[in-house]
Amino acid sequence: MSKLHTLSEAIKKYVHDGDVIYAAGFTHMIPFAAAHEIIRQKKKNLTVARATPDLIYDMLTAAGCVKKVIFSYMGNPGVGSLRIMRDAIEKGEMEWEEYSHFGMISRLQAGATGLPFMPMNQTGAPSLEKANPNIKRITDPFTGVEVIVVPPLNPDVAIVHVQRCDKHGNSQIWGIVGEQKEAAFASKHVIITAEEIVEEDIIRSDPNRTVIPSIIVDAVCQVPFSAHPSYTQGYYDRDNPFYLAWDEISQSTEKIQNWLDEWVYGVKDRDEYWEKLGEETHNRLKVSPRLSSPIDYGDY
Amino acid sequence: MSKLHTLSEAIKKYVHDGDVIYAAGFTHMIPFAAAHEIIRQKKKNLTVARATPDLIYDMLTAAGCVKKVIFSYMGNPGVGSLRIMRDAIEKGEMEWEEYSHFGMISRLQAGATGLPFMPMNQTGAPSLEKANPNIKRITDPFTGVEVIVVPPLNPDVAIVHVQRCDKHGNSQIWGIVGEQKEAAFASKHVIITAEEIVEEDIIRSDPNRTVIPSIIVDAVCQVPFSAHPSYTQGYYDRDNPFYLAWDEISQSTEKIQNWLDEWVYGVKDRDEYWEKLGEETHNRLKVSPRLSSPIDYGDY
Amino acid sequence: MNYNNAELMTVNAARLLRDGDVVFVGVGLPNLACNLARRTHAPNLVMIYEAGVIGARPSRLPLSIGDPCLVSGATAVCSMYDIFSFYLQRGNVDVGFLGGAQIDRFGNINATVIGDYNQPKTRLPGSGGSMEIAGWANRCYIITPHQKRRFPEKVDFITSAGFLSHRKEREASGARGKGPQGVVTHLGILEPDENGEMVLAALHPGANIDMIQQNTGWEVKVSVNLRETQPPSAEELRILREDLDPTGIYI
Amino acid sequence: MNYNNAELMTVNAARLLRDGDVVFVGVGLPNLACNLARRTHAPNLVMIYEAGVIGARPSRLPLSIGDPCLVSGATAVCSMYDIFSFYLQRGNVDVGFLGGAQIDRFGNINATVIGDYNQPKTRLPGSGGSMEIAGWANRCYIITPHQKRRFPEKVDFITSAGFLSHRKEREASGARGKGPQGVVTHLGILEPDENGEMVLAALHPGANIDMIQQNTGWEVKVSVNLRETQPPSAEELRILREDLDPTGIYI
Repeated sequence: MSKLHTLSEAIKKYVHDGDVIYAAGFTHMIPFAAAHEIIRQKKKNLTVARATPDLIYDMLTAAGCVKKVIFSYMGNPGVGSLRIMRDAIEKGEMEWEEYSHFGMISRLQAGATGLPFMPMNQTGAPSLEKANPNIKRITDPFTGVEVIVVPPLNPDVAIVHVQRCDKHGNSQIWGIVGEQKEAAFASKHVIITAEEIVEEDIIRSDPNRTVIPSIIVDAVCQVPFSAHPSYTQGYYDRDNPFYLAWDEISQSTEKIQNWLDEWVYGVKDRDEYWEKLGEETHNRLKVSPRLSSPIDYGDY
Repeated sequence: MSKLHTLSEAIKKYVHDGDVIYAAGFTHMIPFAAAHEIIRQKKKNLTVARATPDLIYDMLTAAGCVKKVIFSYMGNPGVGSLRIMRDAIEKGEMEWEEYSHFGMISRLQAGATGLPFMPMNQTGAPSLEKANPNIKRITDPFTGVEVIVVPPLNPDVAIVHVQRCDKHGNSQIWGIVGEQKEAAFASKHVIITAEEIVEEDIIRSDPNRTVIPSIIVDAVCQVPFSAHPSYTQGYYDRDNPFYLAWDEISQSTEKIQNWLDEWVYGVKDRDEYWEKLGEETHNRLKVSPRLSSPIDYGDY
Repeated sequence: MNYNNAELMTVNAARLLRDGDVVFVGVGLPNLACNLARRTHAPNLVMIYEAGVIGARPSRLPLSIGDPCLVSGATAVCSMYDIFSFYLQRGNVDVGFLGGAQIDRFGNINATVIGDYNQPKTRLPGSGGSMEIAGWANRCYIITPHQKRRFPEKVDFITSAGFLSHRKEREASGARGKGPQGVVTHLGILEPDENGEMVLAALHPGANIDMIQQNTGWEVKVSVNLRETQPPSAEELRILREDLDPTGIYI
Repeated sequence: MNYNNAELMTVNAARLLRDGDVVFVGVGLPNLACNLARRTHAPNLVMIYEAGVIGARPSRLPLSIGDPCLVSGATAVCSMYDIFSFYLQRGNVDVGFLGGAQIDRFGNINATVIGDYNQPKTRLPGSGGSMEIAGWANRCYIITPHQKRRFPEKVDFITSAGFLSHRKEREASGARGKGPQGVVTHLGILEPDENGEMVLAALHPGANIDMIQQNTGWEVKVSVNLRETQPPSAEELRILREDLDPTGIYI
């Protein structure tokens, strides 16, 4: 069964006001195109979960879509502060729930594996445990040692960008495979955006590469360059000047509004956005190929 | 640092009488060559852990190396009983400790991730929990629901057969990746047997394919056809007639002894064993190639 | 049309599958049943093997649960930990097939031991993944010949949970799946009633209630809606014999 | 030979690494320090990045922890869950580098919030992976400029554990790692004493105890074995300036 949708249809169908969403990808393949579509569709009161909110959630916050953030590191990676979210928290305008990276990913792991909690060893650091009632302790019945436990995170929707998938949603990812698998399995619905929709034969030529299986996928959208200004391993580089520029833009309400008007509201979809970025940017982000050494599955 | 050893050196150095060993590989890439070397070196009082003891542990038991087995399914896969181990248990000559597959692999997962236990949801089945004191219950502090917990399994030595690795031990596996990673990370020492030792560049051309990193590996041994009579995906097929023949051999003490004399004690190493199998068998187990579609990591 | 017991059971098991089901497949008859269903009424069946293979399209008859032919051409492969947790425990598996040495009145299965656990008369293979499949697949089916020694009133050891002593006991246990939905034998099909007791729900052509009773270790109740199954069709038998098991390994 | 504070700190951090160490690397100065060590006395250093990259050989200066140049040519990539559990929690990481807005007398780090947690005066990025690195790496090092506001006697919020209020308190907490083994600043190096208090262990050339005291928020104890560090060598500076950060992004 084909699950092909346009991104606009997929967001309309699976993202609702008040939902908990998880836009996956640790610094890599961050699904910006989907976030921009959520902004265009004016979704409200979202709880946005991500280990690293990154620019993607700063933008959603700027556009007024966000009620609450669940996170473990709130920064503009390699640049500095995530100004809009930080400001919203300091002004008391946004709710937040905070973990360490391993706490956050353990919540996803519990959610993805159907467990009521995941255990973690103690780190000695006391303050976050005191601040967040979702971080509890239980006693190991074998040794009597106390471990930390966190509850499952089961978002309403996971949005995952992948390099290639078939029309059923069987998705292959390489490069940093942060928490895409866990986010997808943990969520009630899964939207895939893909650089390429390939024939099923390509996927079946390398089953060990498949990270997300069709059976948990609801919508498959072909959206090349979906991850800009972040990157997609083997397809394009991170647009570092934009990460630096955002530090500047995000200091002024007016600049933020202008940017949203021009780059989100002002374009129909990702194709138009990518065209608008222009040839100089396209060329700057290009990468030369570096192919994997093939493997032999054997024709049994 | 090169970790190259002959298999004989590696077994001498890392497997000791009384050790807990885990010969990994779920029906796939079962490290038979290492087991035969353990038999030749007359190791004693081993505790042998594997989800499926398979013929490899039946042989170790027949040769008198085994004191105890930890397992979750004791059968000759696709054929029937594992006669030698079954007999030893029925006669009270061998200790055993039993789990379901998920219980077994959860013990490895806890061992591999450094946790004092792993939780599992309840299955409703009561009997094994009553029979094995290592299967306990604790209460989820978030919902009050009871979950099953098992303690970590941390073998003294994991033996893992892989398709290709470099001389440092960075190992790539494809096909069924049952519990090789978990067994390796859970164990104090790791012995790798490999179909091929390749240049580091081959490994580095596809880092997502690496399942076991050099930092946890102690010894790397080049042992082609190590998995016979089981198989190595892309390299050779399972020798099904041998699995059927074992059902016959393992019914008679005399036949078992003759088989050990001829195929284990009577050969120096795996090369000699493979030669002895002869051309007809070599040809029968050959597979034609079926290559993966390559991927592009990008030259950043 | 002539057919043997294995063919009869396989065809009836295949018919219990629905298009789009995600099935945890075993080797042998369950594998044949799934492949038959996929080639007839359920083309979108997704076959998962406990070795961690998803969407397998085996080009030959797999001889063990980890046959390499399951991997070449599959849509995905994952680790054992993942197949049992991300797939089965999480609730992503619709159907599981089970077997065992003994099945009792409430669909509980013994695949572990005959006699005392610590001093076994007969040591059987043990659970493998069947404890989890029985607990967590949405629906389970059992395929087994109908013989009295296989159907005791109460099993010696509950390797995999049916309804325990009553449907309510299973529900209280916290196991997420709905339990065994059918036991397909060469005489008919048993299905759970409102208490979780396995009752005679269907007879195969030529079988009767007496035959069932003589081969079952408890007083079998008969469903008020007792039905007769359709015999295997020529097409079903052709696919089984010519395409799926041409050398007659299982049938 | 002239050098700046960033170069001085990087060179001294590099010297703390041992050949064969498995290091959890951050971007910026820790990344430079590791690459410098690898090109000098520690050719077998294994660099791990929290994004799940093992054995990275970046061909350019990574600008973020998830830069694609870390992956191309690495020996392995794994998921975030795996890097924190199979690697860090399991005890496979020898060294972690940490930073933060505040470091206190017992090496505790605050990277979360200045002021009240629920009504923060300044909201900082938070833990990321540093809570686990500080807890579980065998040894940790902190690289930071030596400024009074960065060195309060007690941090507002313990994002990552140093020795808490005493070495014994850390040990009782069950955290597996040995805690912070050194704080490398532009003036010198602080190291924990037997109580876990960070004391002045080394001065860089040109620095003195007064300068340390004036830039630290508590009465700093001085080790009886106070040493002076060797200035960065010409070769160390050449590698840093010409090979590792030729455009001067971090140095």
